[in-house]
Amino acid sequence: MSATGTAQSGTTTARAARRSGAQRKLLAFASLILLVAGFSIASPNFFQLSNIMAILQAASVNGVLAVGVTLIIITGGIDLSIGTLMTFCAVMTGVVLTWGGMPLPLGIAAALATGACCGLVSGTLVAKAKIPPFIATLGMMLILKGLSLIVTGTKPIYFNDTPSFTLIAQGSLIGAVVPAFPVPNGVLVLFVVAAAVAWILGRTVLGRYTFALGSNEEAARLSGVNTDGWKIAIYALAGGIVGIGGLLIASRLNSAQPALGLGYELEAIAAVVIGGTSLSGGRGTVLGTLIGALIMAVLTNGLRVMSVAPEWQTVVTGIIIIVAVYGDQLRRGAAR
Amino acid sequence: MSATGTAQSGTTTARAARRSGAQRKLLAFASLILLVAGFSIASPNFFQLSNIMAILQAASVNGVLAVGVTLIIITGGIDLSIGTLMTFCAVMTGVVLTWGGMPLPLGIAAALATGACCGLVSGTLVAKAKIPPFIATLGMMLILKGLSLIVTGTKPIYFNDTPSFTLIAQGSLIGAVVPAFPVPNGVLVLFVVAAAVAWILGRTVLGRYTFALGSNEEAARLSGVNTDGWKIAIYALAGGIVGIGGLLIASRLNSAQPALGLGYELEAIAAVVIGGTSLSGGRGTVLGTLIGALIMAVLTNGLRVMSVAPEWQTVVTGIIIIVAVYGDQLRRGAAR
Amino acid sequence: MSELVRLEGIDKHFPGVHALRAVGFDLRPGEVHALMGENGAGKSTLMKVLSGVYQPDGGRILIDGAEVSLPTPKAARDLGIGIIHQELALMRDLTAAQNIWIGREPRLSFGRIDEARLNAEAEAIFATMRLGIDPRAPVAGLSIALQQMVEIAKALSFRSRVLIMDEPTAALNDAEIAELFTIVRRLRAEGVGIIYISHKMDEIKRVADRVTVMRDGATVGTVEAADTPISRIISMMVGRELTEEKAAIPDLAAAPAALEVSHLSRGADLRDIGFTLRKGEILGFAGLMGAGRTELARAIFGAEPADTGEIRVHGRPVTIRTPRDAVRAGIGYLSEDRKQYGLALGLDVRANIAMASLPRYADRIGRIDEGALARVARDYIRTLGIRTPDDTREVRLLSGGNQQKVVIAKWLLRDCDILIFDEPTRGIDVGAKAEIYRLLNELAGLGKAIIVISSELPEVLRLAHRIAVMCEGRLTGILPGGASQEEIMELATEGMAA
Amino acid sequence: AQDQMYIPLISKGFQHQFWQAVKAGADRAGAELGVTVSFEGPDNESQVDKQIDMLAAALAKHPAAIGFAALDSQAAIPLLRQAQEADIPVIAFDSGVDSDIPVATAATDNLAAAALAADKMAEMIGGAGPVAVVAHDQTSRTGVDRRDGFVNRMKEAHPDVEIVDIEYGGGDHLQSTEITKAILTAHPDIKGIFGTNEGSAIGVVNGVRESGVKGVTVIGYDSGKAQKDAIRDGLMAGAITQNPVGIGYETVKAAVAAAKGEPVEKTIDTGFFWYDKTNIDDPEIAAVLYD
Ligand SMILES: Nc1ncnc2c1ncn2[C@@H]1O[C@H](COP(=O)(O)OP(=O)(O)OP(=O)(O)O)[C@@H](O)[C@H]1O
Ligand SMILES: Nc1ncnc2c1ncn2[C@@H]1O[C@H](COP(=O)(O)OP(=O)(O)OP(=O)(O)O)[C@@H](O)[C@H]1O
Ligand SMILES: [Mg+2]
Ligand SMILES: [Mg+2]
Repeated sequence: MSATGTAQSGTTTARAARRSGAQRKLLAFASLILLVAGFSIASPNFFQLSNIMAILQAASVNGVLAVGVTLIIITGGIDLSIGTLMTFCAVMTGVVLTWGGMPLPLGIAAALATGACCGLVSGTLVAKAKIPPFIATLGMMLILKGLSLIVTGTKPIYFNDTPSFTLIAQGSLIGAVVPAFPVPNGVLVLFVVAAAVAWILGRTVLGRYTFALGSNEEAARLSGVNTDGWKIAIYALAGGIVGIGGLLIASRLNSAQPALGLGYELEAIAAVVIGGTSLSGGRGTVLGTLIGALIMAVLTNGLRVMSVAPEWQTVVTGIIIIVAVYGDQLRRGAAR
Repeated sequence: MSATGTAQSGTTTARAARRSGAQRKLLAFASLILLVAGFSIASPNFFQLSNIMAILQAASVNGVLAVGVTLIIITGGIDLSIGTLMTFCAVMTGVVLTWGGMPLPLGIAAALATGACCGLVSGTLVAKAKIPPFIATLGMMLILKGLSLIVTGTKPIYFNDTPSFTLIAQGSLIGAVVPAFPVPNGVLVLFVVAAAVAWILGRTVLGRYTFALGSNEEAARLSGVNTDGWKIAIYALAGGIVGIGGLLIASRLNSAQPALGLGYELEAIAAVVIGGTSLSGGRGTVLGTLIGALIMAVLTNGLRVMSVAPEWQTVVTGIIIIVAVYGDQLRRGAAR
Repeated sequence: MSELVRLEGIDKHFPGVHALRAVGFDLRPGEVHALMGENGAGKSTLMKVLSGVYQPDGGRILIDGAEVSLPTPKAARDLGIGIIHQELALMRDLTAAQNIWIGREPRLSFGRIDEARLNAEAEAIFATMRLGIDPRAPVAGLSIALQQMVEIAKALSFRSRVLIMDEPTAALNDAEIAELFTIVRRLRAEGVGIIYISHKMDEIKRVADRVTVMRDGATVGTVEAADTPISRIISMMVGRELTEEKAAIPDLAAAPAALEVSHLSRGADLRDIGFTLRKGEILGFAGLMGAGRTELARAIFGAEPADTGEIRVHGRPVTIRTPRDAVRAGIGYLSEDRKQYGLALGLDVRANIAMASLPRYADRIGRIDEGALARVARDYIRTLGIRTPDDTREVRLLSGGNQQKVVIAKWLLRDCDILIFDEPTRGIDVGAKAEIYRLLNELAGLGKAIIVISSELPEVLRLAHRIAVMCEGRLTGILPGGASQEEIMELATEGMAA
Repeated sequence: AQDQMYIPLISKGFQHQFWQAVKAGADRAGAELGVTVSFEGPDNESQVDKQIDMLAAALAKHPAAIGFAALDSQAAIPLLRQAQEADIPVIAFDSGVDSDIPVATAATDNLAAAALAADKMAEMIGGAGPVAVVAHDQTSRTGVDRRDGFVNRMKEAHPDVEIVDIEYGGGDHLQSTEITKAILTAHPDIKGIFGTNEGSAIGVVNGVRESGVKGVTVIGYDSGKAQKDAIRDGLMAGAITQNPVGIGYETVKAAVAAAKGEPVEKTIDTGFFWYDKTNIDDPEIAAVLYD
């Protein structure tokens, strides 16, 4: 009898848990919809295909960075170097394509490899040298910032010799098929990356260990998990994803701008946290991060389209970030 | 019998812990000395009274901010708004002194009150609305950044009508007494603030609860501590200290520069962590933070005095931050 | 007789769990009222309601006959209700004295704390408990047992009229338990009402006046401790009769060695330890607290590798520098502190059970076969009787005993040849304890080699085929399973500076 | 309000005095010509992509014309092309765009302006000695042009003047102050320092004053109250000023003309001026100074 009782309550709980989880995501999504609706009413120019595409395009780089750093944040870490790493990856692509005159795939590989290697270094500093992630990646942020300037001699590298390079972010595969829906490739890349990372997190050993590290690293280690190794792998994977971000921004700007990148890390982390991932690790979703990045992009674009004075844009952005997370918090409290 | 055994091991541990703590601080101090020695050998211009004063002066603003944020970090929180809050406090001083034509003490009070009020808001968002500190203060950072621009109409406010204002940071009380030792007042302020906060942390109830919150907030709450109230108080206190930082920078620049401040938060947090305070809360010292701020100031100044190329300065700074914390980590590992 | 506390019809729901169903309870001054029940029966939840941590969904709380509401822990404390929580609620970075007086620091002017008085008063409390803890020692550096003692000291410092003790002895050894009972009896004599929760059945007879038994969130009944046999209380708890007897000790002289440890040393913690564990054997480890049994286990398992020494598994020498090496060599380790070292509390039951065996349920590209995992997880939930709605519930929401079973399931799934169980029944109810004993015997019967570290001598005596005794980091002797308590204690204190 | 012609200006920044002066000029032209003007720019001059996003948002508003101060002209080409296709005339301001899309450019020749600063510096330090540059940015167009204009001119025309240090303070007053003090420590014999924008120049003045060194010739760039005060007090020998108000004004004027289909001049040189103690109050100079 107690068994059936348990079973029954079991299903209810599971269902309730699933419902509250789904609800939460739905409600985060609702914040997004609310913002879009608000701006659409406030300005006739907002809800237009071209502007929506501009928003998605604007979200793509930050979104990719945010998805990458989501992995690290779930392990309980943080990565402040993603902004300057993105730039460094773009620079290395420039070196390979423009200076080296190599074919496009090698340039793409250069960005990914650079990202993964730098991630590997950060990961090793964190996992092996036991340097707190904040400091390890703050150091990497400065090192990579300097390296980008050193490698380029402080001048942008342009991709004029590789005309197809701009297609990575700016072309539209979808638009070629469905002309009414000219989704830029950058957006496509964002969604593909997000889907892949969501799959990794949800279905693979790496994903499971990502959560385990964030939840209780010592317990994972004492279960025979090679925690250091997996952590390094996660940082490297995140670095590779940042490399994709580097490709996107370089493609959008048709150049590798060596001084770019500082400040992008905070924006990406903000997207992650708005998306409901906890900075203390152990929990988080890619879908949430995606919504977080979209909320930020919609906000920025909408305020601009409404011609709000720039200083007020900043204030309103600050308020909405707080309110969005507060809403999420309320829901959680209620769910608890 | 078991009791005596326990007692022994108890005392030994405590003594060992105390010893290793002192050692650690000594060794962090050693890093500093090492840096100073290195630069002194590398450049004859480095170890001169005027340059040492310049370094101390350079450390003063960042040091004060770092001391303030140390409090928050010990509670397990973080404050990203300190840079722009510093600016906002400077602006409010300008409003009171220059626009309002009020006497100096009121201007000083304005900075402190502004800082404390904003800290109060951040603290309330964190404690009552349960918004993660990272997000609450990220929002505040943006809001305050915007407000400074709005209040000033993006123009600096100068303190030409209050000539004594520059004395806050630039005068030298000590120099007036001991001319051979012209320590700028800004440095004096830093040391006074540090001493006061060290006293608060070590001797008062507020300090005790700062550690308690960072160590186990739930336990403190279950023990009947008004955790929310104290947390708000701590953020307000930290805000007030940031207000002092605002006074210092305004005094040094003889103006409130509304666009300044972004990026100062990371530098201050870096100083705190280099000083051995853990970002996960519960432990930390003001002395460590002071040493951390000095390490950063020595590093920046030394590399410049050595005329290292600016992009390499960045790289070297990154490396040294990592190495300094790695050294600290090794020592801790050894102590453990 | 006047009543100190009366609870009527207390109801409490958690999402998906009806934790308390119209529970009634009463406490008189000057009595020790034991609250018994299986893991997850709702004991801690009821006590949290009484101490203002949880708000009940229904029911009344009466103190001295007057109905009260307890919106905060402080409100409860102001009414004279003190509690020692089951889960340690200490601030690890503060010192023992600071923990005791947190929230009530003796103050001087300007918000200064009178640190000298604070330490002196803490020392005085420790003295009455006959403990030599340095009040200035950071709690993080104390063993779990000493931390528990600090919790008890803290509760005593309130001079409460009602003192709730939620499994205070789970981490204590016999000497300390005796010490605690002296304190309990003294408080009882002073008229304090004590609610006492424990899974150690013998303690009922030693201190309790009355016993209330809970099952599935409801009260089964209240009986006088003096005239109720333990077996009756057990059957009230588990709803059936438990018959348990020691399994016969098999003759393993001819069995091949599974684990051979020789000349294992690490600093002053472990000194030249050597023993052999045979296939199918249960080797018990006894010793006083701090004897180094946990250190030994952690050294063998690679959690903190030894400095010198040799370990052979199935006759082959192995190098174990990390837990991964140990797991690969077929060694599993269930730690004594499940929260810190055993569980990822934020993850669900299934993920925790799978933690040590994940690669086995993944294909070449690392994709996890969730279906298969769910099946085995449910298997273990059933066979170990883990009380959880399903395998996707976060482990932190389970009761302590059920959490322990999840850790056991993790190592069972991993299917190690050598299992080291450090305090496997800490915080586990009698029914589950019996199941775990049965399980260990079964595993031994299947040819697994098992080490059981336990601070409860009866447990060691009941389970072990041989008993290794440690003292101050040395292995002072190995006794046959039928050894007497006196023999063990003699080895456990051998050579100690008395 | 929708009936009024709408012209957004995407600049390189908005928080700095210089950009506020450009904005003031643009607003004045807007008021005179009866058009709505908006003014926006990223936080710093490295945020090329933020500026692109701003341009995209501006295009979404279907403006009559756009004013654009490109941080990197090549990076903006696709959007500029989009503007061209939508028949939105683009006016480049502050610095040029390497493309024939902009119908007009209203800009300062930063290279020439910085060269003038070099000439003045050489003259004041007697044609020889070590000097340093505290620049505001290592990569942005304005930072690079002002640095290179100064450095190259020194090399070509004043070979005895040695540039011993170039540092970058991000236009941050405090950082530039610390940098200056470090430069003075490293090179106690320094004769002069050039600060390449308002923040840098003020930082240099502060640094020199705080270290109590005498006889260092400070030359600044741009205007602002503190800079004017420093020149009056003799702490700064003089500075280059552009005509930001004129840049803003001319940009909007050209934009309106282009939107109406009227012909516009391809390049509008808004000029730059040297000012020091002697001419700071001349009406011609006072008109281009701002604070
Ligand atoms: N915060 C909570 N949220 C959800 N469920 C909870 C919570 N706390 C307890 N429960 C559930 O309530 C039930 C009663 O738990 P409780 O901790 O009171 O058991 P217990 O009798 O103290 O067990 P043990 O002897 O193992 O400590 C369990 O099923 C547990 O999973
Ligand atoms: N009070 C204490 N303070 C600090 N360290 C302690 C204390 N008590 C024990 N230790 C450390 O733990 C070591 C042995 O403890 P360990 O936990 O291994 O013993 P055990 O026999 O497993 O006892 P337990 O019953 O507590 O598990 C000691 O050598 C010592 O280093
Ligand atoms: Mg319990
Ligand atoms: Mg032990």
